[in-house]
This record gives sequence, structure tokens and C-alpha cells, in this order.
Amino acid sequence: MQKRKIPFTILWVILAVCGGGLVVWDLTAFPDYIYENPSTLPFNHEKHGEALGLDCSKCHPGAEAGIRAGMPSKADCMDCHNLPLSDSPENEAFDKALLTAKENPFTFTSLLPSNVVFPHGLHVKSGVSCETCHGSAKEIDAGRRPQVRMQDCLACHQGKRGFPQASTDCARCHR
Amino acid sequence: MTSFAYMLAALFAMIPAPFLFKAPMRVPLRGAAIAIVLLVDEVFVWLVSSPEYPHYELLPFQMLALMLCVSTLFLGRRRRLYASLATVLWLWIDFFGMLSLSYRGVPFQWLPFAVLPLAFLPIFFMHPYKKESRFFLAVIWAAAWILSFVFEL
Amino acid sequence: MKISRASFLKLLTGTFAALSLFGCRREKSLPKNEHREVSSKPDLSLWQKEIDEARFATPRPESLVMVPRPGIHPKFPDADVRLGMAIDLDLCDSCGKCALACMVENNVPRVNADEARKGRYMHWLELRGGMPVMCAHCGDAPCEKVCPTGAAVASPDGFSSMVYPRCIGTRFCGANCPLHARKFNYTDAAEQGLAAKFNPEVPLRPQGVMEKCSLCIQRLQNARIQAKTFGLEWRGSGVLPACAAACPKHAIIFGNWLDLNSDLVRKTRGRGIYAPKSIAKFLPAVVYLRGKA
Amino acid sequence: MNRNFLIFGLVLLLPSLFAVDSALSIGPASWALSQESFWGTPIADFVFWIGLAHAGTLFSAILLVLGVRWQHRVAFLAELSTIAALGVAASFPLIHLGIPEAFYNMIPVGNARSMYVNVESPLVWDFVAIFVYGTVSVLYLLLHLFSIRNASLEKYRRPFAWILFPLVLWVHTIVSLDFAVTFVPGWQGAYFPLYFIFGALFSGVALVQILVELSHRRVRAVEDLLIAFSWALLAFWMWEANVKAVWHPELLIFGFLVPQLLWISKVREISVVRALVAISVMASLWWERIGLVQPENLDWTWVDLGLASFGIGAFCVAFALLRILLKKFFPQAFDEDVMESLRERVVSFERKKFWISVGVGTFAAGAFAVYFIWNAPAFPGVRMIPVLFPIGALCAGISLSLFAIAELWKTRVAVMCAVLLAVFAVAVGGLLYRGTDVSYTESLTTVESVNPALGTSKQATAELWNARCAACHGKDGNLNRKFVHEFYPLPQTLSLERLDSLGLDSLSKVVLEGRNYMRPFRGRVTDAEAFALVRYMRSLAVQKKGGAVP
Repeated sequence: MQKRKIPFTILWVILAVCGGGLVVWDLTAFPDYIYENPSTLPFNHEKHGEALGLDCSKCHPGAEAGIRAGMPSKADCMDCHNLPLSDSPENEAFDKALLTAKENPFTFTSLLPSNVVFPHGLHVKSGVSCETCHGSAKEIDAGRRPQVRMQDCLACHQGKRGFPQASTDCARCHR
Repeated sequence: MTSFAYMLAALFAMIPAPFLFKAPMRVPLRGAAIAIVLLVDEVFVWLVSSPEYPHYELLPFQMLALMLCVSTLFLGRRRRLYASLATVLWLWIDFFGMLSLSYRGVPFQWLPFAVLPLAFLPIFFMHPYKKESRFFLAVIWAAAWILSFVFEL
Repeated sequence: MKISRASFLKLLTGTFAALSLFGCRREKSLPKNEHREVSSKPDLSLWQKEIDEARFATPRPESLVMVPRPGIHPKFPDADVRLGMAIDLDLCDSCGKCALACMVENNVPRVNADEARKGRYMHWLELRGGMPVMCAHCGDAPCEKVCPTGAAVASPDGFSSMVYPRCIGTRFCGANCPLHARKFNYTDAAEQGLAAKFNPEVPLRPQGVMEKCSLCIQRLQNARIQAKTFGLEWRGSGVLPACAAACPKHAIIFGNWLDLNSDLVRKTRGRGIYAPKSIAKFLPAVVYLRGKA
Repeated sequence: MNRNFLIFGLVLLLPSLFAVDSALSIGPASWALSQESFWGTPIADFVFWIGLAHAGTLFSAILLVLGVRWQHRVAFLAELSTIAALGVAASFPLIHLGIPEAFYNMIPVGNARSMYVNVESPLVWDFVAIFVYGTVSVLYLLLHLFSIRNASLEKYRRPFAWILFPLVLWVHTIVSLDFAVTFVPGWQGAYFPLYFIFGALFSGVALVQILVELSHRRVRAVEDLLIAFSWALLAFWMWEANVKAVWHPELLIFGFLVPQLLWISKVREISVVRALVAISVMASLWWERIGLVQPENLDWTWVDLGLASFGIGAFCVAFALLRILLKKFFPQAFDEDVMESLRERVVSFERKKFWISVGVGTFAAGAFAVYFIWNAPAFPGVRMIPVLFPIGALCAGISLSLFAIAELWKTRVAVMCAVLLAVFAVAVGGLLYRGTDVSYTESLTTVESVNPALGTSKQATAELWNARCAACHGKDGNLNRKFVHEFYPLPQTLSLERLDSLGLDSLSKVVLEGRNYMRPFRGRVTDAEAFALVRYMRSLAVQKKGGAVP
């Protein structure tokens, strides 16, 4: 009995290390970030996108040609919302909130580190659609945020994600 | 540095080889003796060579390694162990010396590393006290010495 | 308390089940924005003052030797871009406008009085004896060889780049740079209010990393991105680093050494090309012009 | 002895913890460095302590390999000092780093970001070699301890010594290459590997001499070695003086002349003199490293001195604690008679298992080389070799230890140990592969409304049109019917004729000031962009009509 104890203890330790390791792995592996709209303006991407034939870059200037995609200013909203567009309660709530909103009602904390440049326009031109990283309008409305992970950048740049290969030189993206 | 001075260095280095391990000596005395041989080698290199020669910094130590290698031919016991250790010392000095020189732009020289390991053939596969294996070893060490100069030019 | 084997097994299984359930939780709230508040409208005269101070710390110019015209980067023999600069010492009157422009463009911090006394200025572009000296972007760069993590790495565009997040501050690159062009962030300048975010395009460097002249990499990247977005090829045209743009005498010429029509190649034709003696053998891309060839 | 060591160590260690705290919290700014001289006393202390660590290996492994009959007691003392000194030595490079918590970036494994360490850099060799040296030294010490209890393990000691013997020399060679491969004039030297090895062994022997004196014993052979090494160092110092034209008389006095006192037998009999000679040797070698790392004198701060004191204090405390700990678990190792009897033991050589282990090591090193050549973009050729040997030695040492474990307990235990080790290695490797979440503090930016300044070229204007105008006017100049039809009264079509009749100037004014349902764009587009947009609109109208684009 005494003799058999050591191997069993080791077995349990192995199991514990395996299991514990996997759990730690799971907990710390990159999850999706969930984002709550900090703005007072309720906004619905789904109702604005394909349904109206609008491009992302209408409200996010630069999203399809610039380096960064900006957020819409109040004036950008007012381009259309100066008219009562529909009589749905959602729209009325939005119009009401817009009246008292400040000049830049939407701000956005970019998860992209400030030492990295991600040229939105260049990616769109190479065939990487907005949905590739940001997800569908529905997902965006649900609060999903793109995962900014260098390994994802690299997998794509190395041609492993179905897009053409691109440079993996540090100095192309890091500054 | 001329090739003549280089050959002279080899001869000069080998002079103390037969005597150094002949007599039983106390450890501090033997250490001092080897160090003095090294010092004399340094003075010799300082006289005949110049710092422009890329292996200038290494030369006294290569001479010492050659001397230690040759001296194992005159050992009475454990010749196999000490001959292999001395050859490894030589390889060590050459490899790491050239590695650090290569960072300074001196091209890395492969030939000594092709030749010196051949010394292990007679050390391990032939009788260490036979004349032939001693001769082989001497030839290989001499070749390593010559080649590391010839291919530097 | 004595635990029987069966109950121990149950306990273990239960724990695993609980932990695995916990592991299924796969969402996370956003990280806090750690971006420090730094002034973006600081008093430029403070920076100017430091440049004037630093001039006294480096009174001697680098000794120059003649070098051949910079060409292909040895690590990228197939590249058709080798960005570089030529500084015309015949035109330069060491006004120091380039140094200030560099600091403003790249958010180079000032240092506190204690650091200044020890000569730990952060200036990417130094005036050594009135001569503008910055990283020479060597082709055979000593810093890149010894960086353990690969934070100092050559770019296929022919310059030597620095990836700050990868840097762990061994400072080997700085020790190995004969030109002493690399600067170490000894203190957290943003915390002391000595750094300013003049340029939102450039990150502030944290304490403990190395930095150096990047050839205004943000401008190069932007120019390349702009050109490629519109489907054009970019070979180093249409962009100037901050120092070259700021030079009132146009003594700093920027361009692509491999583009025979670039400003750089045309203006250096027939001129004497020099490099600091300490790094002349490392194929620098930033060189000095003096007199005729 | 243990108590005195502990007290002496704590007296030095506790105050110096302030220096360590300051070095870690303030960073490298707290000790003497400049923007030109980036390496300071921590590096000198590191080289010094890693040198002291060599003593244990010299006395137990190297002499065992060379077939010198040696006192187990001294070897054991030296082995303990190796472990303690190695721990101290390893802490200095971490203190030295600008970002100490990111040290793992030097570990040569791949990661998900395809970032591979630069195996050309001596620091990577250094990191690997010291890690391996530490691990293998601990394994060797354990083997030694278990072999005292269990004579069947004795046959593994010499094979293990054969792995450790080249490794220890390799480690210090690599430490020397940290300096020798650089372009710093004072650090260059192709002869540094040998020079550093002898310096390390010299200081290590001096340390053992002190430890022997403190345990009130006398080992003449150690004193002899001290003299022998002092002569070797003389030769190196002379050569350095010749090559670099620097002259350090203080080193020759305290490092060479003082040890020569031991030739005089009357003086040599005095215990205090022997200890003082050893201290003088150690001090001169420490000073030599300081002079090497910082050729020009910088103003030392209290942290510099504090870190030096930390080294001594931490060593003494670690050494004493190790002895107290081991006395509890391995009382035989502290038993005079047992240790004396070991000297007579016949040491055989476990040939088969040694060669299997060497094979494992060779395979591991080869696999690492292949893995790196496969993944890392530029193969550094011969510059990779320094890192290969420690990797091989680590695997060979582990495999030999597993054989010893199998001998000591059972094969099953050894297999389980191997599995556990593999799991641990995979877990750590996986974590390293995955990397950390956010590695950069100043990381996130706030995005607000921005105007992407694209310029006014034809392509840029087209992009601007698509972004700003196409929502209503359509990408092709036809109205976006999906949107406009639903919400607005239909406006007049913008035909070429209508555009021309209005004129480009007034149209660009409409863009800026707005008209009817169209809101003003002033502030969102510049005047030049507005004009370019109008021209683009006209070109679209021309295209629509079937004409060529101007």
C-alpha cells in the first residue's frame, strides 16, 4: 500500500496540471470584447446599412479610403435626420436625443494600440470587407468589437485566411 | 605578418612541448610554467606580428593550444584524454575567437574546423602510443596551423 | 479530517466541472484606456531651450570619412527602395531647426534637470559641434545584430526600424552603436509632464525602451498607404521627414538611393559623400555631403 | 558557520533591498549610466557572480572528469556555492533590464505573432545558457546528494560531469561573447572566451578558499590552484594591456602579486593571510569587471553600491539557507566520516545510458536548429551554434537524471516524471506561444469625428464622393433610390446641362452652404475638396451621357 502511493500521487498531480493548465488557458485566451455604447444616442447599424444602401464610410469617414475610420459628427447625422424620416418610436427617440446632443456625440476607444497603423482604406481596396474584422451589422449592434490580435493580422498577411499574401515586415504597421 | 613568421611561430610554440610535462611538478609551479610560456608567446607575437593582422589577438593562444596539443605526444599516461582535450581547446579558441571576429567583419574561416576534428581519428581509433598515430596527429595539427593562415590571405 | 478515495474523486470531478464551466465564459469588458493625458499644445520654447543646452554637451563634430554612394541594402538585395538622406554640410549653418522639428514630429520628450546633468538627452537628432547627427540607418547595422528580441530590425525599405512593444530594454543595441545614436528612456517623461503629444500619429514611448531616429516612419507609412490605396506604386517620393521639411536651406535631402530620378540621387551626383568614421564601414543610408567628389 | 553566514548576509542584504527596490521601481536611471554607456554595475556584478558559480563545477565536475581524486567535502561546499552564486547572478540581468517583467521575450520559442528571438544576439545565448547551467547544476547537486545515500547512483556522476564540464566553460565563453562581439572598443577581444573562463575559475577558487577557511579547514590544493590561476591571469592581463593599451596596475598588485605571498611557507601557514589573499583576489576580479563594463568612470549612485552589497548578502543568505535545508534532508552529506569514506569509492561509468543521453541531447539540438531555420526568416548560420549546445546539454542532463530516477526508484516513476515534465514544458510553451493580451501601456486611442485628408486627386475625390455624397447622390451620380425614394421628395436629376448651367463655382458653394434638403458640408470638406467634388460630379454626368471622361 505504501509503495503504490507515490505513482498515484504523481498521476493526480499530472491530471491537476493538465486540467488546471487548460482552465487557465481557457480563461485567459482572448475572448470577444463586449462594448456598451457610451453615447446617449441609441444607434442601430442594421437599420442603416444595406437596408438603405449606405456605405460604412458615409458615417465613418475614411473607412473605405483613409487610414483611420472616424466616427460621425452631429452634422453627419443631421444630413438625413433633419427630416422626420419615419414615425417609428426608435426614430423619434433618436431625433429627440439628437437635438440636445453635442457636436461629436459618438466617441470610440480604439482597441488598436497607438503604435500600430491599420490602413482601413488599403484593406478595403485589397478586398478585405469591413465585416471580416468587425462582423455583421447585427453583431456590431450586439456590442461585439473586433479582436485586435497580432496573430490574426499575421495569419491574414501570411495568406492563411484566404486573402492574398501581404508584407509581414514590422515597419509596415508599427511606428 | 609573413608566412615565414607564421611558420616560425609554430616552431617557437612547439619548443617547450616535450619538456613541460616531463618532470613531476607541483600544481602552482606547473601553472606558472604554462603561463610563462604563454607570456613568451605573447612577446613573440608582439615582436613579429602587428595588430593589423586579423588574428593577432588570437595568435598567442593558438600557439599555446598547439603547444599543449604537441605536448600530449610526450605524455606517459592518459594520452587519449589529454590529446582530445587539447584539440578541443584549440577548436574552442579558434571557433569562439573567429565567431567574435566575424561580428567585426572578419570572414569566418571553416578550414581549421574541417581539419582539426580529424585529429580525433587517431586519438580514438588507433593505439595512442603507437608511432603511426603520433605521426598522424602531428600532421593534422600542422595542417590545421598552416591552413588557418593560408586561407586567410 | 480523513477523505476516502471515492469522495476525493467526486471532489476532484466537481472542481473540474466548475472550473470548466467558468472556462466557457468567453467575453470580457473593454480594457481601461491607459492613455495618459498629455498636453498637445505645449510651450515650444522649452524644447528649443533644451536643444541649445544639449549643444554644449556635444561640442565636437563627428569626424567624417569618404564613403561610396549608398546602394542596395545587404539584407534585401531584391528591394528597389533604400530610403536615406544626405545632409549638405556646405549649406548647413547649424541653426537647429531640424532638431526642433524632429522633436515635435516624433513627440520626443524633454528630460528633467537631473537627467540633463548626466547628459541623458533624448534627442533623436543631435547637433554635435553644430553638425546634425542622427541614426545612420546602416545596412549592416550593429544594433540589429545584438538585439535579443528582434525589436531593432531592418526594414525592406532600407532603413533600420524599432518596434517599441518588443523592446525589453537590454540596451545592448545602444551599447553597440558606435555613433551613439540610440537613446534610452530612462524616465517616464509623460508622467513628469516632459513629454507632449505634438503628433497624434506617433506613440509616446514608455520608460525602459530604446528609441532612435525612425526616418519619420509615420510619414513614410502614410505616403505609402495613400499611394497604394489609389493603386499606385510607391518608391519613396512625395514625402519628407520632419527635419528635411524644416530645413530653411534645404540642406537635408531625403529620397530613395535606388531611384535614379529621385532628388537625393540627382543632388548628390558629383558631390563628396561622407559618413561618420565610426560607422562608415556599416553601409549607412544617411550620409553627409561636402565639396566636390 | 551557518549562523554567522546568515547574520553577515542579512546585515548586508536587508539594507541593500532598498537599492534593489529602487533599481526596480526607478529603473536603470537609478544607477550610473549615460546615453553612451548603457551597461553599468549590474552587468559587472552579473559577470562576477556567474564567474564565482564556476567554482563548484570546477571542483566537482571538472576534476572528476580529469580523474583527480578530490575531497567530497570541498566539492560539496563548492557545489552549494555554485547554486547560491548562480541564483544571485541570474537576478542581476533582470534588474538590469529596462522592462524586467518582459524578460520572457528572450526565450527562443515561437509565438503566435511569428516573432522569433534573434539567435544572432549573444544575449539570447546568454539567457539560454544560464538557464540550462542553473538547471543542470541543480540536477547534478541532487545526484551527488542521492549518491551519498545510494551508491548505485555513483556511476551516473561521471557521465553527468561530462555534460556539465563543457557546459560550464560554454556558459562563461558566452558571457565573454556578450562583450567580444560588440563594437565597443574596450569590449572587443577575440581572446575573451579563454580570458573570461580563467578569470571565472580564478575568482571561483578564491571563493572556495574563503569558504574552506571559514569552515576552519585547510585544503592545500585550493591554495595551489590559486597561485596557478594568478599566473594565468597575469598572462591575460599583459596581453590585454598590449592589445588595448590599457594598464591596470591595481589588478596586477591585488590579483597577481598578493597571491604570490602563498609561496612563502611561513606566511602561508597563517589562516588570516590565506583568507585575505582570497579576498584580495576576489576584489581585484570584481574591480576588473567594473573596469571592463564601464571603461570611463561615471558617478556612482548609492544604488550601485547597494546592488554590490545585495550580491554578497544574497549569496551568504542563500548559501546558509541551502545548507540548513540540506542538513535536514541529507544529514549524511554533513557527516565527516561518511564524506571521508566516499573518497575511496570506485567510480564506474554508465556508458550505455550516457550515450543514449548524448543522443537525446543531439537530437534536441538538431530539432531546435531545424525548427528555427524553418520558421525564422534569416538563418544566422554559424552564429546559431552557441545556443545549440546548451539546449542539447539540457536535454541530455534531463534524460540522464531520468535514468538515475529509474535506478533509484522504478522505471514507472521515471516515466511519470518525464510525462509531467513534458506537460509542464508544453503548458509553459503554450503560454509563451499565446503571448500576453496587451503588451503596451500607452495603447489605446480615442476616435472622434475626423476628416480623412486624402488630397484632391481624381482617385481621392472619387473616394470622397463615395463616402460623403453617394448616400443620396449615388456612386454613379444617379440618386440612391433605396434611400432617397423612401424619405425625400424626389429632386431634379443632375444632368450635364443642368450642372453646366449652374456653374461649378455656385455648385461648390451649394456643397459648402447647403441647399433645400442638402445640409451644408462646410467644416467637413475643405473648399478645394468641395470644388473637386463638383468637378467629379460633372465627370459622372458626362459618363452617364455616354461621353468620354475629361
